[in-house]
Amino acid sequence: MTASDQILQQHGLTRDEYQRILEMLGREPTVTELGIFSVMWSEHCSYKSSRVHLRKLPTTGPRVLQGPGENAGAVDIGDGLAAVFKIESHNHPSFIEPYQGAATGVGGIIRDIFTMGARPIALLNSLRFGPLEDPLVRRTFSGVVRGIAGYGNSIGIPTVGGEIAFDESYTGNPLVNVFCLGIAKADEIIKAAASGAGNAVYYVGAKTGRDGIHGATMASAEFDEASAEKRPAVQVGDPFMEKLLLEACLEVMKTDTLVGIQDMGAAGLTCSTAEMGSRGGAGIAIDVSLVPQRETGMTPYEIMLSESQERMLLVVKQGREAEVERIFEKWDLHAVRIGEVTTDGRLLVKHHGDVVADIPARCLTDEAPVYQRPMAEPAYLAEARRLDLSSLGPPPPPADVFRRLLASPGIASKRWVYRQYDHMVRTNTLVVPGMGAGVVRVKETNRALALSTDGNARFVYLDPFQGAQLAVAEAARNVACAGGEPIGATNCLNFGNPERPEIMWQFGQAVEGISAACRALGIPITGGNVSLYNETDGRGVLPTPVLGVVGLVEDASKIARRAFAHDGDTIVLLGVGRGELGGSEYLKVIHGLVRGVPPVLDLPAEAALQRLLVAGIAAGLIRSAHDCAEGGVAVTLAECCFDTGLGATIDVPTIEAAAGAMAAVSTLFGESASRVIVSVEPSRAAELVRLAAGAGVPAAIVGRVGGDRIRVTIGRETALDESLADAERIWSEAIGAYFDRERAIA
Amino acid sequence: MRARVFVMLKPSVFDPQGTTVADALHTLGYASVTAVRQGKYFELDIDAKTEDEARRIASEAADKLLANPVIESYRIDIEKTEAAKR
Amino acid sequence: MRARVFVMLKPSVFDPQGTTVADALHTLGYASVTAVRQGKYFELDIDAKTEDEARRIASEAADKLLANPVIESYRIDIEKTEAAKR
Amino acid sequence: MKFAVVVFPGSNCDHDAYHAARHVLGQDAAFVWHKETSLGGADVVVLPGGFAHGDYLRTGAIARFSPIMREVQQFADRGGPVLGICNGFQVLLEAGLLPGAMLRNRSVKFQCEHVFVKVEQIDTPFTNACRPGQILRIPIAHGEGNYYAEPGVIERLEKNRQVIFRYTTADGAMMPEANPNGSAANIAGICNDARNVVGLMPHPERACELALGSADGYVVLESAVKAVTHGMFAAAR
Ligand SMILES: Nc1ncnc2c1ncn2[C@@H]1O[C@H](COP(=O)(O)OP(=O)(O)O)[C@@H](O)[C@H]1O
Ligand SMILES: [Mg+2]
Repeated sequence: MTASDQILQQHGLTRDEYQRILEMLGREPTVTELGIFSVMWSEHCSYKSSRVHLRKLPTTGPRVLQGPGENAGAVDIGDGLAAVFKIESHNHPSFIEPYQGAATGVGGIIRDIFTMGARPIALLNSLRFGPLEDPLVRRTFSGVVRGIAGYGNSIGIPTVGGEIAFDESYTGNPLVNVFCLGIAKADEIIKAAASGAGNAVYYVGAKTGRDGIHGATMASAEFDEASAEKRPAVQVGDPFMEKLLLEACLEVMKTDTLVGIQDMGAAGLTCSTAEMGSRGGAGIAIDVSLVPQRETGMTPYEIMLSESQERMLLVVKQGREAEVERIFEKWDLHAVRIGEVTTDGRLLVKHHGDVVADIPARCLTDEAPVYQRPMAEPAYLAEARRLDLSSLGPPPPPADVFRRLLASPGIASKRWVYRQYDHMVRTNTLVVPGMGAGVVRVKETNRALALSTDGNARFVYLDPFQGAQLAVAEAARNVACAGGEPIGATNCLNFGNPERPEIMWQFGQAVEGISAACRALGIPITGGNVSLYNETDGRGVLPTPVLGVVGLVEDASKIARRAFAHDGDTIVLLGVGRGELGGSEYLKVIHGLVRGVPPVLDLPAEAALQRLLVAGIAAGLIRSAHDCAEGGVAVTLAECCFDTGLGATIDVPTIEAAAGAMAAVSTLFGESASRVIVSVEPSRAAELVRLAAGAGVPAAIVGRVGGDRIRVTIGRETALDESLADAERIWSEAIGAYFDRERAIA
Repeated sequence: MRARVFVMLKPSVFDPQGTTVADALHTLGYASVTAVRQGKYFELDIDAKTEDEARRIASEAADKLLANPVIESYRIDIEKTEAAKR
Repeated sequence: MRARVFVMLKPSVFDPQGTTVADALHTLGYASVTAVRQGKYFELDIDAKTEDEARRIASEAADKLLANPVIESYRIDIEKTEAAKR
Repeated sequence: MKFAVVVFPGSNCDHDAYHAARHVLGQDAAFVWHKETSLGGADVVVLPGGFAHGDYLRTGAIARFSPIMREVQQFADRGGPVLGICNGFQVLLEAGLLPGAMLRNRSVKFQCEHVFVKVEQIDTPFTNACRPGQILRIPIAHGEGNYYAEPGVIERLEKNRQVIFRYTTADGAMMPEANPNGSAANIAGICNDARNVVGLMPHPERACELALGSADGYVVLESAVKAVTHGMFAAAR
């Protein structure tokens, strides 16, 4: 077929890309082939804009068992076990159909994990929405939360943490990033590669329907009015089917019958066949008429491109087919043989015996286009980075600021959300959501894993390099606050349209920032996901890299939580405040501004801080730990008091740089990095301070736990003196209050 | 007046619930039930003067709240007298 | 043949979902919707010769599976022609 | 003694019940697949939590037709101790081994959180190790735990002392605020006439180790061990 401009546009292919297809094939592609190229060369599958940048990420380390390139990364956690984890976005589908979009996002990442032979044991999610004042946003928000809950709860994997932030830029383009972690035997990790000519290729799971056709190309195009037409590209999740698939696949994997296995995610059968073939250096020949179909009259094009959920592709060793089929039958699943592995390196697709596509698999994967997109510093930057605090007028009284920050949805308790998630199923959850990084024990060992996802997009907006570094530092610090040594990370990069040089610049800078921070902190990146074209009507979201960090706790009985543990404990502040307000929650909530430069980050100091936390918690010295993030030291102190009934009093030094009218608010609410509030038994406070001094970490005894008020003095002068009960009420009720009068519909 | 609103997944959209119910019916021996689709059913009591007004309100409710047009379609029946029955 | 089965909570049983929908509709400004009840709706495609046979199968299915008699009641409509429409 | 943990397609607390029985209580435990027709000589049967058959249609509605349920019924008829936890409770209701039904939570949301329940009766195989009136802090995790039965049935349950667990405040007050889901009479768990079949919505198996935030649920499974080893329900096998 000779493709018209219109056809190419519908397939998201440029004329140049089409030209390359012609050269690769040496002929015109068939319709099915055009469809296959279109999804495999989409941004979503090919990473054509991001690949050159992602190569810079540090991906190796002594613990890395599997870096980027497979369905998920894996790190060694001792005892012969591996932690297998990854984060993935499902942004666009979640806007169109919040419940199903989020639910299938959860389903997709879970498949990535068990595809590796790992049993999934924990989920986290990072969410971004517009302001909750907007009824449409509320509907999206509650739908997404219900969707995550609906899928995760049903399949029985606990959601143990996450984070949520709000900004106008996400109103028409929410972000739904889901992280999943599983445990596998280190030497039994299964790869998604096809090999061994003559081995059978099996299809198992849900039947194929017309759903999600062009889902992958949709995820690679901006939203506009016309995208309403693409709407049927929404898939419905079936967590029950996935639970059966999960159990059946893990059972099959215990036998040594498999050569390789891959889930059918974006671009469905096309992607799984092309990638498995290409990874194994083999070819795959299938007949799509053998694929179980839910609808009648489906064309090969539709079958190859369908994104129906809950489907897997397996390559089975010759002679072991019956064994595999029997296990699936037990779970009421019917594994169907649809083809076999070949030696010619080609993806050969037949339909009732007729060849409908015949493409060298590498053309679809390794040889897909790669772009070095132009980059240019955005015009907004110079202006946005200028922050003249004196121009803001006199700040409101600290008590008012404090209350407004506690009620700000970004800071307020997320209990309304995580109460809907089963966070305890599997009886591994040692630290539940709301108490810091999620911590799950690894049964049959003494170890536990601390997990956190973080990313402050305002910082990235104001300085993508620095902001991305801060995201790495925060996620790792959260894990360290629980007692986990950061040993691996995954990332989800949510950005706007890469064809705009300024977006590409943000992207490039952010990747550099992640690389620099990960190198300095010794945390390898083992995988991740890129979501581009996050914009609506030409307006991009805040550049939002989300980092997911895995921390190893050697002794599961030695962990720390956010909340103070004992009345009378001594409060120690680790790190130093510089009164930095650039990009802060304070500026956003009180002045409606996203401005200034993000906080300074001293990476060696950050690394020392994290080592101190891990050592101090392992030694049983640190009894609670909570890092200072949004809302600064005042909000962090309050969060340490919540859920305990214990108030606290601390005294912090005046920050010289922040003199003048803003002195108090910058000291209380400034968001300087690398600070943690910890509590210790009074008799051991000196020991901690000594340990900190030895580690080169600034540490000051600032106060004590007790009473029923939250009190902060600055240089002995009272700056804040609030009732704990009132503060806690404001903080706990803020998000629910948006929904009290309109409970969601099931 | 009572509006009865049926919300169904569009025919092309996968219905895991209906499929599971069909499987269960087959296991119970009802092989003659060849397909099942499951939807939602709402009865709205509406304080409206005319049938048209009731229908207008019901379809606004369906558009805004009861159905998601991306994956679902709906149908509305108005029963003038039904309301009294209960 | 197609059987349409409506399953509703019995009038004496409190319906949390319907109440929630009613609340939400009031928030959206639909004060004239005085009450909402939410139920389930099934479309069963049945391979049956007669309407009676279809009805018998559908009501067996409802008795055994589709409705829980402790809390729910059901109603069945048979549409002879509907099946062809799809 | 031996626990049988029944596994329906979609059960997801099966491993938790198994872990608690085997690794925390140190008893023998085995999974029994729902298509099996024997309970394998178990002394106690646990129907675990989860989403059997996806909870599509109604919770527990499809699971009750599983082949193993005939065995469970017979085991119960012989007086064997049967515990339904959460989804397992819902299955017992649908199967008619216990009276009543579950409605959606009053909040219309799934709720996962610790609640307090009061042990109302200790003459069952799952509460005999409790103190009368003992308050347990145990998690719930369900979207449909709003227990309903007709007023006459509730009356009979009360009269026969079949309400075994009730949602209360931390100090045992039966207040509406302590009721997480709208259950009639704050009911969190009940037993059958013969008192050997118990169903409850909270998850005792998730609260058997202090590291998980509470060990208050231990006593429920411990009761089963006591009941069996003291021959209280020996007739079952
Ligand atoms: N989407 C979510 N899913 C689950 N848990 C969440 C979610 N959002 C926030 N939480 C929990 O709420 C707590 C506070 O979140 P956040 O303010 O980001 O924490 P931190 O200050 O430790 O980074 C954390 O324990 C987190 O796990
Ligand atoms: Mg955070």
